[in-house]
Amino acid sequence: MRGAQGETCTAETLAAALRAAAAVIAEHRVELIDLDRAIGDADHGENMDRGFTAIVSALDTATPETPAAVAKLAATTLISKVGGAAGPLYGTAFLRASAKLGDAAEVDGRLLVEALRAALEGVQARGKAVGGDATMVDALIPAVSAAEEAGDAEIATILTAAADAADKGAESTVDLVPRKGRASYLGERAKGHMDPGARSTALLLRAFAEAAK
Amino acid sequence: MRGAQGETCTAETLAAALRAAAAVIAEHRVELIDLDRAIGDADHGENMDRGFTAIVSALDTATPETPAAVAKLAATTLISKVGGAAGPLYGTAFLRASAKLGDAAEVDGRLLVEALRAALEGVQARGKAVGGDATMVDALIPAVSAAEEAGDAEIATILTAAADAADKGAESTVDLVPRKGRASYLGERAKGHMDPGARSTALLLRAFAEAAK
Amino acid sequence: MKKIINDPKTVVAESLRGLAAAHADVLRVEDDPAIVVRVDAPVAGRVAVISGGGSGHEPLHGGFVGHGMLTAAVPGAVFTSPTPDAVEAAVKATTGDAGALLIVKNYTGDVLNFETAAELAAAEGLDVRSVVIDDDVAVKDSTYTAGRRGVGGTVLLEKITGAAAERGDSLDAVEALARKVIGQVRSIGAALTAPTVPHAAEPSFDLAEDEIEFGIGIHGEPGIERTAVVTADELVARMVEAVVTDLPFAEGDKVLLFTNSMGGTPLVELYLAHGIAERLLAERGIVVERRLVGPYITSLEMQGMSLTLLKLDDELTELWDAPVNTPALRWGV
Amino acid sequence: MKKIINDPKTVVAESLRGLAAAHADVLRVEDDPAIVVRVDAPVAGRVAVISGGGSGHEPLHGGFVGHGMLTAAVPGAVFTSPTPDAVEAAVKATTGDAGALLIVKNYTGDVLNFETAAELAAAEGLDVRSVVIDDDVAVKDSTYTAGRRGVGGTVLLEKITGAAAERGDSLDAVEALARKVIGQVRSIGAALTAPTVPHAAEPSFDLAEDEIEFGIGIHGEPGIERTAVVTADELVARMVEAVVTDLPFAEGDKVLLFTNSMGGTPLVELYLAHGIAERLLAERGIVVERRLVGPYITSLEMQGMSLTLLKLDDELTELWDAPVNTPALRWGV
Ligand SMILES: Nc1ncnc2c1ncn2[C@@H]1O[C@H](COP(=O)(O)OP(=O)(O)O)[C@@H](O)[C@H]1O
Ligand SMILES: Nc1ncnc2c1ncn2[C@@H]1O[C@H](COP(=O)(O)OP(=O)(O)O)[C@@H](O)[C@H]1O
Ligand SMILES: [Mg+2]
Ligand SMILES: [Mg+2]
Ligand SMILES: [Mg+2]
Ligand SMILES: [Mg+2]
Repeated sequence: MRGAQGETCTAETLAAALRAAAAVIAEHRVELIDLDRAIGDADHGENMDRGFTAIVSALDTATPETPAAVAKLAATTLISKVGGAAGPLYGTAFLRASAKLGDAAEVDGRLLVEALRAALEGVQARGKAVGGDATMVDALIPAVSAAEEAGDAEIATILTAAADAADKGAESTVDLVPRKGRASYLGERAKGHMDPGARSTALLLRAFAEAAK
Repeated sequence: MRGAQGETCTAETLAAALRAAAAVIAEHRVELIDLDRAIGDADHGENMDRGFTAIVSALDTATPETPAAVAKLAATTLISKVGGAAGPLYGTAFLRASAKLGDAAEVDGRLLVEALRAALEGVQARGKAVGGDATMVDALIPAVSAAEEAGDAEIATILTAAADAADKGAESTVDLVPRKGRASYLGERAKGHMDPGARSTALLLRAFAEAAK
Repeated sequence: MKKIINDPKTVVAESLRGLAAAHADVLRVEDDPAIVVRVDAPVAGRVAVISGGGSGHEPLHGGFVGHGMLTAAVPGAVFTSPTPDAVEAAVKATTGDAGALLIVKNYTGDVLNFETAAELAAAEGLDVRSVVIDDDVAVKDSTYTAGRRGVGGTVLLEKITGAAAERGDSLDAVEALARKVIGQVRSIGAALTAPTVPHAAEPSFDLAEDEIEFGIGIHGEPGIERTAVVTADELVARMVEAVVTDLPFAEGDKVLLFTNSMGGTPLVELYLAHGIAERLLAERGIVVERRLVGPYITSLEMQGMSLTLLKLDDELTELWDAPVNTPALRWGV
Repeated sequence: MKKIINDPKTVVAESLRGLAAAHADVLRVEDDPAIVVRVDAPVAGRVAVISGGGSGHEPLHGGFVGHGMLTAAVPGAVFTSPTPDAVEAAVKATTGDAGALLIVKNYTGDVLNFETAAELAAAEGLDVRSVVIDDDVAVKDSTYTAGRRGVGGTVLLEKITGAAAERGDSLDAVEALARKVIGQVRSIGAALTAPTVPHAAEPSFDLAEDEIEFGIGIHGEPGIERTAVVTADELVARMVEAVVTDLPFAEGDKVLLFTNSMGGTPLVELYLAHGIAERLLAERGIVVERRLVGPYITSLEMQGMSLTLLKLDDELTELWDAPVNTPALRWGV
């Protein structure tokens, strides 16, 4: 997400980051399906792949002019193409982030961190999950905290810190007894499995971090 | 089927032979199911076992006084308890044999051979199968011929000759392309498999032969 | 193979108990020998339409007992045709002066057992006729063989003759109608998996993950050909070709298209296949005027499907549309 | 796992084409977003009853569209709830002044997507209410969790609310009725095998030949407990116990008993299980007044069954008996 000056993110760099994320999701499609098969309904990889493939198509035909407009395009595409739990939750995340970005043509690290915080709040507002429920929220909470701690750093640094924390957060879901989403039906039996949405959150943040380098 | 004099068959010895046959069929139930599974509908062993178990029950409660009456009890039991192709065909075999036996209290070798011939004719009249169609008829035809050739011998000798020939006849069905029964639907694909009804005919004749020793 | 049963030997009897409990308004089950009979049978002045065969093909036949379809059904053991005394009991329970038509699927066992029953009933002075349905184009017909199997066409035959009997047609008329239907109905089946009969430990045949059986029957017999898995488009095209060219069905023909699940095929796949068949028939100029889609003649849990085409005319269409009230087919009432 | 499909990505769209072709007298399918709509919708002066969810549960929901039941169904991808714009399209296609009731099965995805759709529709001035059904007793309810799943009770809810809408009840009345049904319906499921979603290479869970999953949902999620294979008597007894004690249902209660196949279970087994359930309920003095037996809410080719009990009163019985004309449920018309 390196901007012209290497320190901000533009509509173009955000779009490029989303394309990179789509490639990563496609690559991990089967892994996400397998994670969801173990404790859910075996569709998370398919859902995410359908959504991000649709984002790429949308970016091929539209050229949103601000980072907020790019995020909004991602949001509406996810909401209208994904379905399931992941569609509305990730859709809301991008929608809230977009709102936070306003009409800035370039987004600096500080605004980016605020947008990440807004995304997390959106997911929690819609899904009512708190930390420890074994959902994507368990990847997002530490990611946003780490991003906030990274503070005024370069965007790549901020996102790398977030991705690292998200990885650990996703890892932490392995030992949890899920209380939200499909895995909650399994109770204790879900222990020992990573939450697929936490994993996809970590994958997305890593893709964004790599794109920003 | 050794009679009092060791050379004729009575109601009692025929009943004993049927009980022995029931034990043999029960023992080979799974084998017959497996043969039928390969080229048919996987029920021949179950059908035969149900039928012969019912014959044993019938013999437990009734005491038919002539060999013909015993054969008739077997016939009606098979017809009313087995169903499928095997029920009417074996039922007819015993019915025709019973008719041939008349009201004789003791059956000698010569009459037994005539009864076997009548049984074969009954099966062919009902099922319209000829030799080479890959059915029980391919065990029965050589068995009856061998019995006829054994002529005036002891009953055990006659039946052993018939059983030996039936074994070979059953074996011969392995290389045939079936034209009757369920296996005919498979055409060439049925080659390489023994016909389950031919096998059960050979088993029955062997059980009778052993009982007569 | 796991099953929801207590004991392989009591599966049919126990299942009939559930059928009777579920549909007491339409049918009753009599025991020993077990038969399924229309609740209001015998129906005075009406031909009794009776069918039966091995169990494991449900809803065939018991699920088709009721107003406007079968008067009685005779369930044998799983995949084993019923015995003559059971068929005779069904005839006696339902047959009056109007007589009875026995619908027999062409299998050696069914033909022999129903034949004997018909003789027994005739000896008691009842007017009983039999028709043998053999609509499966997978098997090449010949006088030297057991001939074609009776499969999907049986469902349509039972509905149409049942409707004729219900409106009061004579036995002669119902029999003639049955022969007409048999003359213009054709089917073909394909399997993705094999069924497992309750008394057997293993599936009736083994199919690899990339194989299907083409031209199967309804008893777990292997088909006429084992081929690689193909797309739904290819599979249905092959099935349509086999059925259409057999009768043959010609451009302009009006037909009933029956897309049947062998039991274990999800409805989402069955409708997908049905849609393809509709398109292919339209391309050939064959006009689908009526359709039936669902699991109506099955082979336990077998995954797969069959296609049946019946050439329609005004009479057959009217009889197909006539009211029917059975557990498995119900309309117009 | 073999399937009769062309491409996992087009399964639902192609299947809907077959559904539309097979039942053009009852429903129509609109594309992009895909929805299934009663052929005569919008019906003036009648509340629209709309449901939907992931595909793979057929006949639910598309097979219940028609006179006296659903006004529209919104099919998502296999096991994936539909998106808000598809739900909104269904609302717009069917909803007039009388308003619409959305029947939502309690899954996070369904709740979120339908919620958004309801907001969008309300913003357009339409009177849209939602009810969430959560009848699965396998999941212990709690405000801190996703809560109970919506399963078999959904079928009964759709029939009863559809009948109320058909007779002209107001949206307030239909909504209140829906809440009443939800309050007195309970279900439990068990699986012998797992389904395989078309886009996945493997079954959703692995079960050994001697294991079953107790307390499963309809999406191939594992159940609450893996146990050894038991007899049908034991399995059904456990299921009846779980359902009866939850509400609880008491001696003298009149109920509708719904014995449902998860898709791949042969009817001969399902009726056997139904017979056992009837007997066990009779032993408890619970009076089975109505029953439904068959594959009505499935999980692709999964073998297994669910039991649903709905406490009846005169109003519910009358609405259950009211005429219905859909692909999968039809009587009285
Ligand atoms: N209430 C919730 N709050 C936050 N995240 C949730 C919630 N429910 C589910 N999720 C996330 O959604 C993921 C599942 O997404 P997906 O499989 O696409 O949808 P579905 O569960 O509808 O099949 C879970 O792994 C979890 O991370
Ligand atoms: N037309 C026939 N003539 C003689 N024997 C026959 C004929 N048809 C079938 N059979 C015999 O019956 C056997 C099958 O019996 P069984 O499996 O009990 O009945 P079904 O074929 O009805 O399942 C075959 O193996 C064959 O030997
Ligand atoms: Mg999922
Ligand atoms: Mg057999
Ligand atoms: Mg058989
Ligand atoms: Mg899902």
